Amino acid sequence: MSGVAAFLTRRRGGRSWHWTDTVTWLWLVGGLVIMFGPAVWLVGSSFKTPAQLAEFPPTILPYVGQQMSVEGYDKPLTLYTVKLPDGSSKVMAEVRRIGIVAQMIDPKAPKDIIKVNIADRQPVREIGFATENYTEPFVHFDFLRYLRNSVFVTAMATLITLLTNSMAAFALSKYKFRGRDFTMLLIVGTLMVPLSVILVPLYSVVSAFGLLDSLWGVILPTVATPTGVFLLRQYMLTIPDEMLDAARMDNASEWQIYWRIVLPLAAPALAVLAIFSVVWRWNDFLWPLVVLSRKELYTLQVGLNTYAGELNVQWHYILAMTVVTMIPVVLVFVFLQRYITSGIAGTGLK
Amino acid sequence: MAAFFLAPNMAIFGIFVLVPLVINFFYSATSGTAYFLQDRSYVGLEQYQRLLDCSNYLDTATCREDLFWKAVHNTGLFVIVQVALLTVVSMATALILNREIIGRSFWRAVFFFPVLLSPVVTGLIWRWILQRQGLLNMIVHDFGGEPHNWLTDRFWAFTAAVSVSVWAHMGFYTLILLAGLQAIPRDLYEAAEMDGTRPARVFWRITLPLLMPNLLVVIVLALIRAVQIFDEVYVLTGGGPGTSTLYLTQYIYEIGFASLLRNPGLASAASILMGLVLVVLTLVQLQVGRRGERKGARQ
Amino acid sequence: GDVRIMWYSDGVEGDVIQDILNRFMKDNPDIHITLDNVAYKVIQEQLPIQLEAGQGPDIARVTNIKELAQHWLDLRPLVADAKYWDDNFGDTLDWMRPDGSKAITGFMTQLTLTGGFANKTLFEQAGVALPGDKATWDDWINAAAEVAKSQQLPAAFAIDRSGHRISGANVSFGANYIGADGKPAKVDDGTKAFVGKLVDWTAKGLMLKDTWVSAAGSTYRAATDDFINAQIPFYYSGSWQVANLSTKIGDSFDWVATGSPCGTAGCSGLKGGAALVAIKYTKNPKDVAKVMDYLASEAVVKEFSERTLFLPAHKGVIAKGGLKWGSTDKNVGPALDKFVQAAGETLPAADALPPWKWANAYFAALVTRVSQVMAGELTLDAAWVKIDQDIADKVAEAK
Amino acid sequence: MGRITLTNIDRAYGKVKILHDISLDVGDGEMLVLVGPSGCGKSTLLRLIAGLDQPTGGKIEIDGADVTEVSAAQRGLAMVFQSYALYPHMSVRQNLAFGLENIRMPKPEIDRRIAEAARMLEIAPYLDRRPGQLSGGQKQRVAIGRAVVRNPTAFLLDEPLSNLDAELRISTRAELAALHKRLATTMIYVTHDQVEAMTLADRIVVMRAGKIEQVGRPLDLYNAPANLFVAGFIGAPRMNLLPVKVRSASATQVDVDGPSGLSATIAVNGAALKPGDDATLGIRPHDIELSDGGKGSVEAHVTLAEALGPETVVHATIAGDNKLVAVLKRQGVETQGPPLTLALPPERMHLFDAAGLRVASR
Amino acid sequence: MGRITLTNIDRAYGKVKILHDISLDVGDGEMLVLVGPSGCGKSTLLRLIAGLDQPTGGKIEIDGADVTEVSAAQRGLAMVFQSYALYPHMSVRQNLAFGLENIRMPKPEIDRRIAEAARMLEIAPYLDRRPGQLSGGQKQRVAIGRAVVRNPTAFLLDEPLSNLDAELRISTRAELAALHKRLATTMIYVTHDQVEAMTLADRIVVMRAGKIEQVGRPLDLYNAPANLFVAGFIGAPRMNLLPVKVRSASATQVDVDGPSGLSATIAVNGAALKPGDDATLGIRPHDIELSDGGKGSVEAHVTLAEALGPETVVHATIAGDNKLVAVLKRQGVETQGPPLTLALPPERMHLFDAAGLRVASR
Ligand SMILES: Nc1ncnc2c1ncn2[C@@H]1O[C@H](COP(=O)(O)OP(=O)(O)OP(=O)(O)O)[C@@H](O)[C@H]1O
Ligand SMILES: Nc1ncnc2c1ncn2[C@@H]1O[C@H](COP(=O)(O)OP(=O)(O)OP(=O)(O)O)[C@@H](O)[C@H]1O
Ligand SMILES: [Mg+2]
Ligand SMILES: [Mg+2]
Repeated sequence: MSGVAAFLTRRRGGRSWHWTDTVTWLWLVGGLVIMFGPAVWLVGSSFKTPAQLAEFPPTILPYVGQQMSVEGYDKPLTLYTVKLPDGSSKVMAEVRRIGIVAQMIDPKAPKDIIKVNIADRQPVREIGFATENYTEPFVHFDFLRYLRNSVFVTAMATLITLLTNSMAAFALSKYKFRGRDFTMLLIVGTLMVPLSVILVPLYSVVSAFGLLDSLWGVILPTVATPTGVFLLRQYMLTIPDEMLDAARMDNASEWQIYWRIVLPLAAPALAVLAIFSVVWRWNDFLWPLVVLSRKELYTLQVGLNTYAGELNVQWHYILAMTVVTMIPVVLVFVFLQRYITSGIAGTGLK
Repeated sequence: MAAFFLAPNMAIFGIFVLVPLVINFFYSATSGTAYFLQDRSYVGLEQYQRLLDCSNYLDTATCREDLFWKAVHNTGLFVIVQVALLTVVSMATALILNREIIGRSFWRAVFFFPVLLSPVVTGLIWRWILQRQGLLNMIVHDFGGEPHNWLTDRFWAFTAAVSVSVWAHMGFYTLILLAGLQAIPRDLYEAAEMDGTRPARVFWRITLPLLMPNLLVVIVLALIRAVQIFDEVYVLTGGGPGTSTLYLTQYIYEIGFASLLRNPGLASAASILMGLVLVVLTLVQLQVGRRGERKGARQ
Repeated sequence: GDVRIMWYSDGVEGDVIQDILNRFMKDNPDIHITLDNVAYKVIQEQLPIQLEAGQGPDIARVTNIKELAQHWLDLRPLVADAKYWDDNFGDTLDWMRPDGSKAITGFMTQLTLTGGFANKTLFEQAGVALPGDKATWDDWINAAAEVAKSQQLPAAFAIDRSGHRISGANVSFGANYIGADGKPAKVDDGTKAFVGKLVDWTAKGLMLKDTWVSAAGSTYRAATDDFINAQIPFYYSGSWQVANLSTKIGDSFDWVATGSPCGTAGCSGLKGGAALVAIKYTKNPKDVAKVMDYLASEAVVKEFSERTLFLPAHKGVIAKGGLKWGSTDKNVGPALDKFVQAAGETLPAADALPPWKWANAYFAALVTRVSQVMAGELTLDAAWVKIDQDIADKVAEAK
Repeated sequence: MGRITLTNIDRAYGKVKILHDISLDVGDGEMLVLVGPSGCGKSTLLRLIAGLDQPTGGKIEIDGADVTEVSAAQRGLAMVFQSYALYPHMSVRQNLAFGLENIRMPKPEIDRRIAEAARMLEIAPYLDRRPGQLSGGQKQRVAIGRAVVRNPTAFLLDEPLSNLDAELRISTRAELAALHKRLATTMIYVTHDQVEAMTLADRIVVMRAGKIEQVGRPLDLYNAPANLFVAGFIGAPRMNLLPVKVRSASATQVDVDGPSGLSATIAVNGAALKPGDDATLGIRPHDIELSDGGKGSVEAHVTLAEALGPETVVHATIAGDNKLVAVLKRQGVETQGPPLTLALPPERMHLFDAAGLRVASR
Repeated sequence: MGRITLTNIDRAYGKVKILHDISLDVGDGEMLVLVGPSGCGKSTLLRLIAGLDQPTGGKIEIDGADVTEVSAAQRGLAMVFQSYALYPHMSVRQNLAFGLENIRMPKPEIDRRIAEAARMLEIAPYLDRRPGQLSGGQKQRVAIGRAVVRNPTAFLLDEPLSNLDAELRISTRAELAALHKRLATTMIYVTHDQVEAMTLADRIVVMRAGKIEQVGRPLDLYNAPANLFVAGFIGAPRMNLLPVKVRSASATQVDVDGPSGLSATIAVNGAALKPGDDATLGIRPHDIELSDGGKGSVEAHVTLAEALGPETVVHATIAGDNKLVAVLKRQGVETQGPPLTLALPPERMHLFDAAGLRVASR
């Protein structure tokens, strides 16, 4: 046990407690509350009925009014804690409510109806999960098809992004050629074009290529992301050139240098980009919405948004499906983040 | 050789980014509600004139497109505060996650988690937390505080917009910085430790300069994305109270797409003006960064 | 052949229509219908681009039916009985065809009418009587304020943040948006009268500030949740809320639809709704017409309305009455009936708005500027100038 | 001021034990040199002393204070890394100044110290370059300079001269010796270079596979290596080791028979050898001389003659298989020439028992 | 098969010229050793030959073909980098295999070669480790192994042994020599180590500040250095250089007067010296002997005696200021002892004129 304590309290290198450790743990715990708290709440909310979602003040967990079958009544009755005139309180079932007066009965003595002002009663509630938020969409919503489309788009786009971006980043970080700075500038420069701005021209381009209503129309415009090139290039700058020289001496072609030396060494940055790409493509909404108008081709996010109407949004479904659609990306993240480890490029040197 | 490696990316990039961008320029020189260039009428620089028509750029009320300038002002302030806060918070988190803490992957996931949420859901969660009868007020109330209407108060709505966008995106930048931190050779820290360097000084003199290339990525991306901030704030505050959190992209979106009588020409012109400002900002940063990069050159 | 329908849902109507279509397909095996359930955003932002490109589905459920009217297919020569259409949908056909045309392009799947809701239980608890049939806006607000005060509520009432919602009331105060030339008129005294009251109520804290103040531009915001949570005794929204209120309020309290309070000129709400229209670029006009005929048939319209709790736009269905609303909630039936009744009380100036091209421009300018006034960013007088300017710009742009 | 005491130090990476039970007492002002084969744990030991790494067991004291748990920064030591570990983003001058600025030394004093170190290490012309623009040797000198300017309690040097050219190496070595003399600062020095070890060390520690084999003054190690490993390791070229059999043994002398009719009588100081025991005879190449024959001389066939200038390293075989290396103080030995007759003076011989331990000589 | 010719090679970094007009002809199968002070441009020259860097002027030929513009991969050379430059993400085995896989060598052959190199370099136990888990010396051996397995046209080695311990260094050196003999592959070898240079080289190139000072066989350089720089650079400890004045000069001999009453008569082969000229007299430490006095002997005060075991390096002063280093083949010289009388044999003396050039000896 003391071993655990020592482990918990150790700082870099295993020496005694340092003020930075205090800061670290405060930060982490604070982070847990702030970053993760809303998530917990999101998951909790995804199990709420529409009525509970609209309820003030909100609760962390989904609650439903407790009901009870009482002899003599067909339907189960809702239970309330009633404050009786004598000051005591008691659990009673509501038979009906007329205006501000409720007719209540004691479940143990279902005969006598007692009239109670509704201000004097509180519903008895228990945690209840509205699992239909999850099950309903699976029935009405072509979940598996959307999932397949999403997976296809995400996987393809990520692979192509990683490949083309890393190739470009390699060229921009390890070769000296005329126009390099200009190319870099061009790429970084276009980083700032928000999609919404070029939406219409892009639509014309995609349509000119006959890519409307095609998953490739979703994939291709997103893969040349300047962010990726920029990110990878900056990382590749830190790979020692000697390593490349050594490979050249080893008869490696430039492709092999890229593929076998630079790519593995850039693994941390690639992992970061892969995570981003997966998250982005998975969550992409606006662009697929523009390109895809047939439901066979919908991705999950687009499908999900059919719950957003003009006057009404069916948040209970959207939340539940958000939770479901998040699971794969969380898994991808957990898998890929392991590659964000110490840069090892230096360890091959003196 | 360089051309070979650049080709695939540049081809896709050219077709799907550059070409639309160029088309966009043509848009800004036309007017009408039609979406396709051939259906639109050429007006030259009229859209720009309209946007820039202002007798005092500091007083938005004097501008013809007062909402545009309102959005410009708001965005300017937002970008400064948000980028600064985002950078600092991501940096702090990255530094902490870079330490040898137990459950490193768990903590990474915690801080990265919000990035996984779609902006709409992010905005929504926080609106539910911050609204008059939201979770926050409930907590404040439970602790005996005075509940506050966070989203209808100018200051708090702005604070909320900044904080929520930081909340939503910091995981992204933390990850970039983390990868950069891990690439700094360990022996340099050891050398610094032997040199008796205090932690703060290690940060300023060793970590920060060596992290410069990555920090540059972070600042450039953060800045660009801050200027483009939209979905989460749109859902959270809708630009309110009044127009105090109305940002450029929302303005462009509304005139270009959302309203029933759209004006794509004006939207294009506004976005090009915004792009120009960004190009200038980025150039400045890259210039500064290049100096830093040279500094960070490996031994 | 194949027929694609682009459809958005606010509630259960997607499931209902699918049901109906399945039945249709069983009877007509040669027609295959695909229902693309999409987000409203797609209809709003995506469909127009597709249409301009000469693409799109065969049939779509849309709301901006006038602006896009040039893309709709004229079904007159294709439907089995054009007279049936004229007779039953005659009032609204003009909403969805280019000005001056006689085309039949579709029908309203849902008619909406703006109107108020009151939390009857709150009124009872406060011991305040619900204002009667011809009560004015001031009556309602005063009564609601009394309730709010006695029940310690944050506000007396709320109106959805939308230019459309307040326009019925404006008309009730004598406003007329439409100029003699059919182009937008300058903001008139009717509008100024009601909007002035609204601003005043907001400043006094009678109107819930959140809804209008906490957004910019023409962003839509509803105050439904506040009504559902009994935070406001009076809520001005519209008929489409009935189903929503029913599910979310449940047994918590009793509520009633109140129709629209009266102004100086009348007690008008504003009509609106979503239409199902056929699209010009279809390759299968015959099949499209067949589907439309089926969906517009009296029985189907009736069933659809009953199951979705939407107001029908079909004269025959309304005239016959006896709609068996598909709800066990005792509040629903009376509320819907109230809306059906109120639909007859709209003023001509209000009825002129749905088929009017510039209505949306007017609504957007109103909501943008009025909320700025409420947030203290603009004076009312400055707002009038800006509104006129905004609308004029829109008209100029659309050349 | 700089007494470093290690007690039963262990270090393991996972299951692999790198250091076994190292105990060592480094006196104040002593120059202690660590030698040993590559990978034997020298750098690891130095890092433990520096505080950059934690022992899995044992105790480290500096001047009697237990510092096992104290951070590197607080131990007040300076280290020259085998990998240089220069700050790549700082100029040479900033690299040198960094540690001094950390302790808020006044600027003029910093400049003075840098100037002095730069002069001593001949890096003055590069003071404003970045490490990336320096050659390997230049980098190494900067790394030394960074330690020197600090005036630490003790220096830890991990092969500080390994990349210097001969001339600079000798002069830097001399400067280091002078520095050591002047400052009287404790130094722990890892090297592969025999000459460095022999000339600089007050004491040499010979390590093998994470264990200490012998500790002693340089000439003691050279003249009386405790075991075969040390005998082979100290001295270049390495000691010739020949398998012999004990013919007779008394308390004062041992007679052995070796290959190629070699027989020798070695004076010892009480040995536990019995006739017939296996033993190893050692003789250093430098102790072998050309002779005209006689007892204790052997016939050697030269296989390789390496002319170093003042002397020639002769690789030869005797009696078929046994290799013998001799360093002869002359030039002009030919590989293709006639066999040489070499004398192996018995008074220069070392005898090791079957376990490899030295048989104490008189 | 492996003849490398450099013609008028220049290399400049920006305005700084690093290499000046280097011309060099490396014969097929030759072992050429580059020596020179740190930063003189050895690594740079090697990189030019490798094709990793482009000369700013001049021509590089391999076997008569101009390869100045040919890429490194196509020159068929192998290089051992001063910084190792191992692939950190590959195991040692993969590091070795990489170059072979690139030329699509069959798997069994690759395995065979790796096994052989591993045996020779004693890295077999580490074949499955990553470079990050190796000690400095182990890394270096892997770097050598990577070149060895390739069987290249020529080897370029940049201080390949600088991190090895003495024992391994000697054995690796011997293996390299054997390898060179067996393969008869051209090798260009940069080193700081005198012994390596002397023993391995067919010819040695002495560089200074980007220029070639002398090229020649090792003993020629040792015995007849062309100028003061080479004289000082080759041989360790470095040659003693004493300022002298020419008393008289003839075609066959020169008389000089030096400090401390030193005078000597040196046999020369036609010198252009005139009486009264300044000159420099050189004598190697190893050539100085203890004497009993007489002509050409000097009185020396010992300032430092470094005992190396077989010999002692004596640092002394003569006539006040002039330093003299001698290597005496004995132990037990004391710093505090009486002055030594040292003999400087005239036949071992080197004479350099005022410009620093050697006066040819007979
Ligand atoms: N991180 C590690 N994980 C596992 N083994 C390691 C690690 N670091 C070093 N070693 C091993 O520990 C042993 C000692 O390494 P160390 O660096 O101390 O050797 P050294 O004596 O300094 O060698 P050299 O003279 O070659 O520098 C080596 O066998 C090495 O392979
Ligand atoms: N990128 C560069 N920019 C400027 N000068 C450089 C650069 N690289 C090397 N130099 C300089 O060129 C000279 C030659 O360097 P080089 O590495 O060839 O030396 P070297 O002879 O190999 O030295 P060492 O023996 O110390 O390794 C040095 O003075 C070095 O400072
Ligand atoms: Mg080491
Ligand atoms: Mg070098």
